[in-house]
Amino acid sequence: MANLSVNIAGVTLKNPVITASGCFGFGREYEDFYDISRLGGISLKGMTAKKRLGNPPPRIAETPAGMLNSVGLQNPGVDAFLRDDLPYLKTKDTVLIANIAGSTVEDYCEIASRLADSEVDLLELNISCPNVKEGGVAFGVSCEGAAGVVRAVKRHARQPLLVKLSPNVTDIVSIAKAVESEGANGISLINTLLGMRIDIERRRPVLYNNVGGLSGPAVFPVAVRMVWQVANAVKVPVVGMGGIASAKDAIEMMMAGASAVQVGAAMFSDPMAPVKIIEGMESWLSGHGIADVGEIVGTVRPWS
Amino acid sequence: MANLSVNIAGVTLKNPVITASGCFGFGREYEDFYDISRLGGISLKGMTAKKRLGNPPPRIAETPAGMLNSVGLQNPGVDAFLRDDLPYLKTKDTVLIANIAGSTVEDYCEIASRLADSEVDLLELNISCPNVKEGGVAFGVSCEGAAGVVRAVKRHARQPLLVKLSPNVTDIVSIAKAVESEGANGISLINTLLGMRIDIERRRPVLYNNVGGLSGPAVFPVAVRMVWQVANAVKVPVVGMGGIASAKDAIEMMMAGASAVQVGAAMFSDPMAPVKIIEGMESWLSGHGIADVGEIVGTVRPWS
Amino acid sequence: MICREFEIVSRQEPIPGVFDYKIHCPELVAEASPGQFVHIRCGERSLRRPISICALDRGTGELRLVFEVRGEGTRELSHLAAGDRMDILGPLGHGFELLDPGARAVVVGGGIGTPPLLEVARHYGERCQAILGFRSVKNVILDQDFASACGTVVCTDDGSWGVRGTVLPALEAALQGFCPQIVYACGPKPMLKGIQELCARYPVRCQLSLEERMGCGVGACLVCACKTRAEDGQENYAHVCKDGPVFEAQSVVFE
Amino acid sequence: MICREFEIVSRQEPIPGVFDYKIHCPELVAEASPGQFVHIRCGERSLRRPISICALDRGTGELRLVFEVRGEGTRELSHLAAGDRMDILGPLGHGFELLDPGARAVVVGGGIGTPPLLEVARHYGERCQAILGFRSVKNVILDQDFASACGTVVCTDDGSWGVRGTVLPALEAALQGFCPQIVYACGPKPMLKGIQELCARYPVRCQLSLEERMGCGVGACLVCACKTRAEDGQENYAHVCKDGPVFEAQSVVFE
Ligand SMILES: Cc1cc2nc3c(=O)[nH]c(=O)nc-3n(C[C@H](O)[C@H](O)[C@H](O)COP(=O)(O)OP(=O)(O)OC[C@H]3O[C@@H](n4cnc5c(N)ncnc54)[C@H](O)[C@@H]3O)c2cc1C
Ligand SMILES: Cc1cc2nc3c(=O)[nH]c(=O)nc-3n(C[C@H](O)[C@H](O)[C@H](O)COP(=O)(O)OP(=O)(O)OC[C@H]3O[C@@H](n4cnc5c(N)ncnc54)[C@H](O)[C@@H]3O)c2cc1C
Ligand SMILES: Cc1cc2nc3c(=O)[nH]c(=O)nc-3n(C[C@H](O)[C@H](O)[C@H](O)COP(=O)(O)O)c2cc1C
Ligand SMILES: Cc1cc2nc3c(=O)[nH]c(=O)nc-3n(C[C@H](O)[C@H](O)[C@H](O)COP(=O)(O)O)c2cc1C
Ligand code: FES
Ligand code: FES
Repeated sequence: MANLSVNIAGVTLKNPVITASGCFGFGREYEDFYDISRLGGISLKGMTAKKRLGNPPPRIAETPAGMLNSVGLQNPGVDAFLRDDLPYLKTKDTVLIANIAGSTVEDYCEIASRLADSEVDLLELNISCPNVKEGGVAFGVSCEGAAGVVRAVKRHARQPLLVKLSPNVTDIVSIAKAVESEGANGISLINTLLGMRIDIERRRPVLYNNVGGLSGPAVFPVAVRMVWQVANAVKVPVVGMGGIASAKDAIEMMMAGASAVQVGAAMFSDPMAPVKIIEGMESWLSGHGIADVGEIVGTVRPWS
Repeated sequence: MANLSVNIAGVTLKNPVITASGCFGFGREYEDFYDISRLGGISLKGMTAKKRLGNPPPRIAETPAGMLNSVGLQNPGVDAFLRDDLPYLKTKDTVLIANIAGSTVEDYCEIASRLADSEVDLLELNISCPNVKEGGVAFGVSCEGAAGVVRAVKRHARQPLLVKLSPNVTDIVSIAKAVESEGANGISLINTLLGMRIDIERRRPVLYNNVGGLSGPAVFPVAVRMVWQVANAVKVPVVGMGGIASAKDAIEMMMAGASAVQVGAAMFSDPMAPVKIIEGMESWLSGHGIADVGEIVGTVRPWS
Repeated sequence: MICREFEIVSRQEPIPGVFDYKIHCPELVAEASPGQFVHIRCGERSLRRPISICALDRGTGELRLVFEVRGEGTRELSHLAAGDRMDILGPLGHGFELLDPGARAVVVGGGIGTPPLLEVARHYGERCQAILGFRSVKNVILDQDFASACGTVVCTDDGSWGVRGTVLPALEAALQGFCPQIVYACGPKPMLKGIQELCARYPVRCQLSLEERMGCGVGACLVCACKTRAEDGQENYAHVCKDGPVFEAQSVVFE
Repeated sequence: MICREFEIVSRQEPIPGVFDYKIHCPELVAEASPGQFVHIRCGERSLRRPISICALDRGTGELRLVFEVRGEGTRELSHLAAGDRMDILGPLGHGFELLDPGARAVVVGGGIGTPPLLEVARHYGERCQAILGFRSVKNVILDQDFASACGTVVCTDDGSWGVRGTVLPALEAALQGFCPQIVYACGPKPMLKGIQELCARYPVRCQLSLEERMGCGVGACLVCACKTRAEDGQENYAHVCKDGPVFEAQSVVFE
């Protein structure tokens, strides 16, 4: 049996497979399918300081090998999470990552403070949500914006801080470096690419929000490229995601430089996807005589 | 029979379907399949002032609903084109679009000058090729870079100038506006998204160039979104491309705001794709009682 | 909740473009109740397709699904033949609340919204009245099934079959004459809105089965939002896959 | 050049993971010549898969293809059964140049590189010698077909069948003893490089069939680049799909 455990910013995960934020709620929905303690970690639904209703429906559209969503951070707010969901989640043996979002720097700081005394293991700063009008991705598309929010949040956060980057940028590397230099303990990427679909019979965007975030296998090559670029430019660990649907995809992402991976849209077609990926990685590693999953991280050798 | 003809920057195309640059060579290869005079236009393989060898192979990788390429602008140079290919192409009744690329602003100007007296109908300034080390996309990712090369080329160009934008940017709209204000007569988008695939058995990038340009249906939602954003922000016509594989895709792109479309990767799985798209558009329009394809351009009504 | 491939026992096309499948899935049938739905994988497509449970045969372990081809996914599903396997996730959501069978009920189905009501009609039997609305005679489905379960009125917009007009006049007549304790409805939004308004004027409970585009189908992704209003007037987005697809009519906000 | 679906006449799996198909496509067979290839659509995958023409039966109009499952696309293709249809684009590229059948030829095939050489062997018949190399006895394919066409030597790396070792010693012996006018080879790059070097030392012409990842298959996208050197020493990227897959050995630059 290969060792699958990995360490991200000082936190040990029993395996590198994390369910992606927004695709796994607060964990309850999938417990009928498998024991969620088998997961390396759970990145929880994006939370804001106050409850948010999210965007009007339709909020989802199918695309070739992918999907668009425009949920817009619907969530009960951090206090309801602490009261209603965290106690349940703490009965599970898996790493909990609180994905936090806000409209202002103060919002982000407030949530980080509220979570400081809680039992979540890691924070994931979502500066890349394309589906909200204020804040969100606005912080994630410039080095100054990203650095500013990280600097402020670091003062309030007790847990190690992952920063989740938007792929809708010209230069992902400089943003990654900017947040690293402000003390980010890890970088997760990619959030969704901004896309649009139109219902040609109605001549209306499929999504009520007109545009939404593209995820699923379609974006996988973009995600691998960005993880590779960022992992080669920063020293902190990188959590890779975007289109991972199989153990081989997860291994590819780790060879590109990710120390752990997140799985999102793949769960919609197969609820068992995370478990199959964990098992598939185990057997691939064993089959290749690799004792520790850490040995493959960042091992792709560029041609030139 | 619906009228399919469209006008792009003063040039009339018999229908809005153009084969995309780099995917149709200089036209000879597909004449065994159909009469290429049926095409609205041909965007020719990217040309440089001097012959270019391109990148070492492998130059292509398959991805979910898409592909990566890293050809790197292999081409015989503008003089060989004028001598060996243009005379043949002029025997065809279709609009010829010269896609031009360079490493320096001077390169671009030189090609534009060489083509000024030729019988090509339109120029398409490729400031978005992700597969060359110098120039190419470097001009396409900043407003200043893009504006600078357009300004210079406009002084040498006799034909109307389309500018082909890179999707690998934070703000496509401001780049579109920048090139419009320097006199671009139209905007074509999107070029390919930068991506990567890794052969996990060899632990090597599949492409010798490590990274390459993503195209095909996977990128369609990103392309529709960018076309919609740009078409709403500029007055010049937009030529839309990226993942178009069916008549419905072409119609969706036109409703998003494109006055014409280009078809690339779809031809690799079906050489007849452009003809099927032309025929499919005709019958969709007729079936919907629409007399002129121009009536659908930009007609998507946003929800909010 | 189960997610796996099950064998298709039979496939029919009662009217062009509408397909009627029976699938052998005893475990799923054992868990399921009327008004719930299943989420079906369509080949390599990224999203499953939600389809209501039309009938449950606890004896044979067969699930019946009736769906219309609307787009590419349902077209692909409709190519499956008897003997093929269908990848099904379910049963999902909250179904209809069935009162004591002694109560009187009206079910109102519009078009392809009729299937989920069949088991409800069977539950109440003679104490149920079914009102089924279709565009035209060539769109009529399941009328025989309903007729053999309960009193059934068919309405068509063009009068080519049964009563001419929408289901609303027939429902109003039933509310006045048949005096049901409860109305169950499924169909297009404008119809459901009409039923909601109509029932609000009578002392009758009303449950609506709603549709919304879905991702996960289990309540984890929050895409299938539907606006609801609590008793205190507060608006919220509930989720069709988990809180629904069946909602109390007065809690639904049609936008 | 043709692009359409043709019916599969038969499917065999001579050794595990290698598939041998016959497809009825008279128009394509009429146009095709040995060493050319076809480009096959694999379901919804974005890229076709290039496969060499193994045999052409002008009488029955049947095309024979022999391929190994390497990845997902060839796996999908291998699921096609007799009676199914295969979407084929072809014939493509430049095949082998066949000399007057009076000439003597040697064909050298390595592993899954042997299929395109079968028609060449048949062209020369007894005046041909085939040298086929495989890893081990369990990888041997087409040896019977070659043996019934021409003199055939099989080599295996582990000596489990035929001569132990690579094809190179057998080729050298043939160059010295059999004195062919021309050598044709297809197989893995290291083997082709060895043959190129060996033949350069003898007064013999040599044609190599190369592989490269492909997009369009017709010369339009320029992805299938292969470095070549002209007589004046100038290097260039030629394209396997259009300028090849068969190249004169001395023009190929192995990198
Ligand atoms: C709870 C529930 C029960 C349903 N029961 C039935 C039933 O019993 N019989 C039946 O014929 N139809 C039913 N529908 C509607 C059915 O799900 C859609 O017609 C179907 O998803 C359309 O898929 P498509 O591939 O044909 O369309 P496409 O347009 O190709 O689908 C694209 C995407 O939009 C979604 N979508 C499109 N239309 C709808 C819709 N009306 N509702 C929800 N999602 C949609 C698809 O699921 C898919 O994700 C039900 C819907 C829901 C939510
Ligand atoms: C001209 C030519 C003739 C060929 N003839 C034969 C034959 O007769 N029998 C046979 O078994 N194989 C042949 N091959 C090799 C065959 O094309 C590959 O094994 C096949 O494409 C692999 O596809 P896959 O889906 O199994 O692999 P994947 O790894 O899933 O393929 C991914 C992509 O890489 C390409 N690719 C992967 N390996 C190769 C390769 N070696 N050559 C070219 N493209 C590759 C695929 O075509 C596809 O585009 C030939 C190749 C060429 C270029
Ligand atoms: C329905 C949906 C909701 C999402 N919500 C969030 C969110 O709240 N916070 C966040 O950081 N990312 C969110 N994401 C992005 C995912 O976490 C992930 O970055 C992205 O989907 C790419 O991974 P995938 O291709 O595996 O889905 C959401 C994605 C989807 C599909
Ligand atoms: C093999 C290949 C070569 C290309 N070469 C060029 C080029 O020379 N110049 C250019 O502007 N775009 C080039 N492109 C980009 C296409 O013209 C087009 O913008 C892109 O592929 C998106 O369209 P598609 O999804 O229909 O392929 C190339 C694309 C491919 C796949
Ligand atoms: S579909 Fe995911 S919450 Fe309803
Ligand atoms: S595959 Fe397109 S040029 Fe060879």
